[in-house]
Amino acid sequence: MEKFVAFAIKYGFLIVMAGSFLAFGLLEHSFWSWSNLFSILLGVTIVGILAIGVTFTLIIDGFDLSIGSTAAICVMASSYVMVVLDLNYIFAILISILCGVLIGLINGLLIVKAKIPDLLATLGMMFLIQGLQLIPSAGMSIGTGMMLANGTEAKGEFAQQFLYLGQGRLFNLIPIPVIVFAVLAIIAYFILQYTKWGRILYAIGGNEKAVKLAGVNVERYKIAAYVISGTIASIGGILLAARIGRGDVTSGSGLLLDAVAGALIGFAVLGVKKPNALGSVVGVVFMGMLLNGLTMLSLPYYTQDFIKGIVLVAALIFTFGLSKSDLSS
Amino acid sequence: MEKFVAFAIKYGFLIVMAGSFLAFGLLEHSFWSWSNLFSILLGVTIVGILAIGVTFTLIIDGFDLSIGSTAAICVMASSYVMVVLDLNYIFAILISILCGVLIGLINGLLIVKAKIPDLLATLGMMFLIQGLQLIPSAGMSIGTGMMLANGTEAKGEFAQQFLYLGQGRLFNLIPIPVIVFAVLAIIAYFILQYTKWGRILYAIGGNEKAVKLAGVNVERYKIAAYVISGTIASIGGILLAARIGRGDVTSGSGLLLDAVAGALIGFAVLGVKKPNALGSVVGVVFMGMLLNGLTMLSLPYYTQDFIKGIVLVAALIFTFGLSKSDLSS
Amino acid sequence: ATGLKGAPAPFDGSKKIRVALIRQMTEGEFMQTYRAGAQVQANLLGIKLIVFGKSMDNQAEANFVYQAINMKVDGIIIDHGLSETMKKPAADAIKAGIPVVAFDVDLKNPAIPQIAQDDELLGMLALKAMVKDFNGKANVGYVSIAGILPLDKRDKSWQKIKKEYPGIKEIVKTGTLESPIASKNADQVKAVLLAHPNINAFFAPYDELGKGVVQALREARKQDKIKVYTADISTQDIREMIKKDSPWVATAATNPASIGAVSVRAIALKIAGIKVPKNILIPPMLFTAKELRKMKIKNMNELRKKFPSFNSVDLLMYPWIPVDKKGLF
Amino acid sequence: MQKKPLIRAVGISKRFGATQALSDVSFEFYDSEIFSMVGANGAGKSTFIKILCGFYPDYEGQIYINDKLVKFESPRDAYEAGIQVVHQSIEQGIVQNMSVAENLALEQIVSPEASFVYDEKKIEESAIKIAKKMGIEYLDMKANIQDIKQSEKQMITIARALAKKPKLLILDEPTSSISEKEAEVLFETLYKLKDEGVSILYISHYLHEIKKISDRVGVIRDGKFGGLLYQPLVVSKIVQAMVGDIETSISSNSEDSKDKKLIIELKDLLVEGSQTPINLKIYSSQIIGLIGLIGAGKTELAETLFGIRKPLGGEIILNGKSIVLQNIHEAIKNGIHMVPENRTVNAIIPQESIKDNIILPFLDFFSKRGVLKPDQEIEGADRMIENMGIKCENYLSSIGSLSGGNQQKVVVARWLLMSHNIVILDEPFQGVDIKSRKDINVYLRENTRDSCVLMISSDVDELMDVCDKIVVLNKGKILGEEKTSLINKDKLLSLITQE
Ligand SMILES: Nc1ncnc2c1ncn2[C@@H]1O[C@H](COP(=O)(O)OP(=O)(O)OP(=O)(O)O)[C@@H](O)[C@H]1O
Ligand SMILES: Nc1ncnc2c1ncn2[C@@H]1O[C@H](COP(=O)(O)OP(=O)(O)OP(=O)(O)O)[C@@H](O)[C@H]1O
Ligand SMILES: [Mg+2]
Ligand SMILES: [Mg+2]
Repeated sequence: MEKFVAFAIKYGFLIVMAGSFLAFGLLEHSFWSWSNLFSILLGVTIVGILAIGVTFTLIIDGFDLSIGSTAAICVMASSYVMVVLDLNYIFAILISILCGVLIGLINGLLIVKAKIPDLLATLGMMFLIQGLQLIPSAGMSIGTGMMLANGTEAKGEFAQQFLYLGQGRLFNLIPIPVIVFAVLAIIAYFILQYTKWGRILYAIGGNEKAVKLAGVNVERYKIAAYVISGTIASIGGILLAARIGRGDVTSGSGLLLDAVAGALIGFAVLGVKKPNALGSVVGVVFMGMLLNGLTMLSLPYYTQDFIKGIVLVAALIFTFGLSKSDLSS
Repeated sequence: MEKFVAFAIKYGFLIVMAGSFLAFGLLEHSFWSWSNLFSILLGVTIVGILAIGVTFTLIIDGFDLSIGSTAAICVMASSYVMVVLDLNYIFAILISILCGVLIGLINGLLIVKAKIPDLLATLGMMFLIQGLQLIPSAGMSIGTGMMLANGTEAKGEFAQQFLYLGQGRLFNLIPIPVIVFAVLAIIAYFILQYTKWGRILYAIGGNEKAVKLAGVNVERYKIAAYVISGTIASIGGILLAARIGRGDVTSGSGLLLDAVAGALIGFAVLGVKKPNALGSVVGVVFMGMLLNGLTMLSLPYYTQDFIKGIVLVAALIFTFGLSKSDLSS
Repeated sequence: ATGLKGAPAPFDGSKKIRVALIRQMTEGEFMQTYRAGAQVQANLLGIKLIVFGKSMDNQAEANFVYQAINMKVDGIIIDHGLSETMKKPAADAIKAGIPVVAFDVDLKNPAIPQIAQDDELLGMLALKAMVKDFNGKANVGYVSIAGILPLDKRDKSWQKIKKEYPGIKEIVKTGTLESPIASKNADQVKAVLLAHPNINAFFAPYDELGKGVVQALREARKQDKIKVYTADISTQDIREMIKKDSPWVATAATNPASIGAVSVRAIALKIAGIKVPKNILIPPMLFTAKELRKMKIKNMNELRKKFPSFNSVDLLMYPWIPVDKKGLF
Repeated sequence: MQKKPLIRAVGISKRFGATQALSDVSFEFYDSEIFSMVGANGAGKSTFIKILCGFYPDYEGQIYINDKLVKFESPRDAYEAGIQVVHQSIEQGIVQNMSVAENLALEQIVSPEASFVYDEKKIEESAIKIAKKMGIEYLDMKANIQDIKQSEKQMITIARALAKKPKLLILDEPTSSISEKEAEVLFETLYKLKDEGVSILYISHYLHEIKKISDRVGVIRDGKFGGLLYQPLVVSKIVQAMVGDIETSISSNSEDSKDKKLIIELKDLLVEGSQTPINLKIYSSQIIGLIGLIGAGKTELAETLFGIRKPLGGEIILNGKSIVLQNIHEAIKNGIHMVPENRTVNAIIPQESIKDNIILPFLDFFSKRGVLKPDQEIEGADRMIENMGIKCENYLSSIGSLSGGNQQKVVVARWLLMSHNIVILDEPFQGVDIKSRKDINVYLRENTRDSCVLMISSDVDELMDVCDKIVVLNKGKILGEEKTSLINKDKLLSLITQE
């Protein structure tokens, strides 16, 4: 019995996931096609990448509310560089990443040096960036042919190589963004699981002071976590820009909640009950799969959120409700 | 010097607020008119009410992500009751509040009994409710004359008394929702500041275990905090429905972040550095005032978020950055 | 201010005129172009245009009307919104002696001229093109969202067409307003495509949704097998339509810039005390990809030049009202 | 005198996953007595009292109060039944973000009878009344609880338990972070309560305390009942019952330090907050004890040596070289290790495994280009679990699930894992049982060859057990030092307490 409970806690979520995977496929065979599976992955790449970023901040017991808007400002920045400034796409990528690093750094400094609580600091940054991204283009979406302030038309174009990042496929099957996502996920997993840096990040989340007294420069690690989060978000933003092929001002708004949801669901994966890269990835893939499967079964869109919620809550009860142990010394 | 810093921490935020109040009024005299001041208050009532609710959960070191969608489902529920079921508006109010209580109760049970972390549990509920609210009307907004599933038209109407809750004014000046907001704020402030319940809630946030060991039924208080949050959100939802006069499916979307922002800004008010009802109210009023003032000065909407962010971050640095005390030992 | 030649008061320079443009939505190309058009016309008339808007926040929109009343502006343009929510504030504005015109929202007030794009016709034009292309027999994927007023109006045409042409079948309905709209819809449409391989046409009566469909078709490599019919047009849309292999074959549209200009002209006339017709309907036009390609139209500017009737909507023209000569509308 | 027991706990058992923390333990408690409970670390003492006070409602066995079967579902029930507890971890007892007064009067604030409207004045009045019971009414009632000392927090938790006269008062290692002087106040209070008819259940690893105050002693051994001892009590008998036979003496290293290397020298070191410079020399293989009352400045000295605080003047000379430590990292690089006081706050990372907790400061050593070397980690962790006698399932158990004493052993193990020049142990034996203390001491003795130890404590006996020399610190000033073998305890105590 006890073993069964332990098993349920550990694999409960994955079983629910496998169950839905089976059910969808049985009801609609094309669900299982390779192209659909990659389409699910493609659908969650951006959110998934952001979820990886937010995982780093969750691990140190922090939070980054600005990831969505960081991605959005990178969409705008890379479009601006290519379309308005008519520069090479390499610059677009570099400047976007620079934005991400910078935002992460500011977040980190606000939290570590100015001692502003994480939620507050990143919320402030979120608003700030959300506003900032609109300013260069006066609130307009950026695309070739757009009217500039001086009355001329923007002549720059999204470079083919850049678009390839978002729309290309390897072997005519695997979307490039999915590859980027996978690579990032593996790197994050490896760092968090097998390196001292990961170990220290987790330890900081557990008891910051103890880590400080073990001789670790905790502040630097905390700042690093936010820089990583910002940088990863900027990569998400670049891919998003490459996928939609224009600087769409509305692009960032839905990302935050979905990414956070994914990372939080990740707590339940394998019953680890703490933020982890693998879990975050599984979490977003799970949500993407549900959405895809339910759409295929022609469930009206308005029932999908509901089902997403039900499944999420069920998985959570599975993982957390069954384990009654409560650390107490 | 030290006194000055202490002063700055305590009143820094309020000074920034007073400064902007002065600046706006000097630049645009009508900003100071009574009717405009009430218009600012009216603009923040719904968000402010939700912020009060979320304050209760923040105090016990929890979080309620479902407030926005709770308000939204109450908009739909009250519209459904009046328009589709053609029942009295009293039922609309009762059923909405029931929804809020129920959602809060489920949240509380998930967190306390199933031991699901607060963010996760309320996130799951958020999705669930967001989906649920769409189902009765098949995703449509609810308004008189809408087509029902059985092919007939909905004949019910929003009752005048109900609309009065959202659109009426006392003495032809003070909007009813503002009065509701003020009453709720005062009650919340009183409970949190001057009653033993408030003390216990704060104590739970400080050290749940100690409070439990002191013989308090902590679980009940935690559940109560979520029920309060849900109930207050439902009141917000009722007012929202009364204001927009229609069961609009998109109505809940922006509420969550703004309410959370208000409550978080509240940490900085009077330098208390913890969630508090007064702070939350001041926080949302501050944001509303900025929005109002900046629009009056015809700052383009796309610069407003930016300024909101800048001011927020500045206020935070003021409050948190100046107080250097960090027990280093 | 220097007045306009031959203009009636107060446009003769006797007073600085301020007009509030109050909006339900601020994002998206349609909205941005509308605003640009309004701005240009306002500049030409010497009007200071104050733009109020917070994306998709209905109660904020109502508040803005009161704020505008407090500011004692000379006129108010209400751009979209829920009629239930906006009719009272609008009536209050009229009561306060401020003229109001409305675009795409029925304010149910005889004193308020209603400007509208003919949404039903808009939908009908696109659908008629589909009927023609498919000889009255098509398996259609319908991408739309209920509860959004213009989309609901376009939906009426869809229902009519389905009745009129039994060969036109709705295979599936999908669609979401979650942002980023285009990619979110692309993900859904891809799932739909796999589940319903028999679909050969899509009707997406809003170009942001259309972009999602096109993206999905490209990612699923079905752009040569399926045709897409939409409403609205923009530079970005044109660039997609004229691609050699684009599945996007036709769109029905009005010129948002012209509507913006007409709205400003209407309020200017009201301010000057000149009678304005109660209903001003902006007729849409149909654009097919073939046409665009043949006429070598690559952006909105060229479209306006080559379709003068689209370019300038000759409504509410008076000799004293200057219009943009560069051909913006 | 066949009195009837006030409370009977019969056949109590409790499991945590794979750990059988208690099995079939029975005890009886009478009124007007001090019953002490002893047992090695992890024996199950804390678990037993947590059952008794309703914290773990799911246990096997029965509890009777006045022969009536009771089942506590929550601490509230136990509290209502007259059972009051001071728990082992102070952090469990105090509420952050609240004032001293609110912490003192916590029960008043939360009790159902409390007036609905919170009356700050009244609360403060009763807080002062409560504080008087433990002689801490001098505390600033409005001060935030975070700003007072650890020992004062402990006194607050004790005072609070006495607020409403309980039937049964349970104290789980209350003296582990207070000084002897404060302990005296506590004992006087306990005697008074006993005279008033209260039954007291007292848990401690300080056997001399047990001997001094107990009427009866109950022993728990490996989660099982281990016997009862009656007055007159003999320490060696108690030890025997707890852990069996142990060696009592630890061979001291050779007395003279002529052929020893000077490892660390403090030369006119001026520690923050003190006016008197400190001079101290520690040689290789030496174990030096540093003793002083609470607040004597011991921790500040230790923190200065560990790079946490900057010295205001003077020098630290390590192996003949003067060093300036910018931070803890540099201290560790220089082979200076420190076990900080107050493990809950300063040392343990509760959710992480024993292994990860032990390895933490030396991740560089256990990794190559950042990638960890799991085999070596496990080897290191297992070695220390063995050496320190840490009672656990294996190196993967989370440190939070260990008993208090075993947590402390992990923390000590962390800093003995790698070779060092000096290890500073600040109150290393908080909550460590006598056997484990001996084990650690033996380990220290055997492994201190080319290095040295500075052991800080406010308990003379702890230091006498192992140290070669004891240094007395009083208000930041070194008042004297003496070889352990030559120590006159009375003189030492007078130095320590000298005003
Ligand atoms: N929450 C828990 N989860 C898992 N195991 C636990 C938990 N609490 C205690 N244990 C285990 O139960 C056993 C008894 O622990 P307990 O804390 O009662 O010991 P103790 O006698 O108080 O020891 P100490 O003197 O060190 O405080 C130990 O093996 C401990 O690891
Ligand atoms: N957190 C603190 N806040 C205020 N004063 C403190 C704090 N910690 C220590 N002090 C003060 O610094 C002085 C030295 O304290 P320190 O902790 O070094 O003493 P100690 O001898 O180590 O005592 P203990 O046995 O309590 O650890 C004391 O007088 C104490 O009042
Ligand atoms: Mg214990
Ligand atoms: Mg100390």
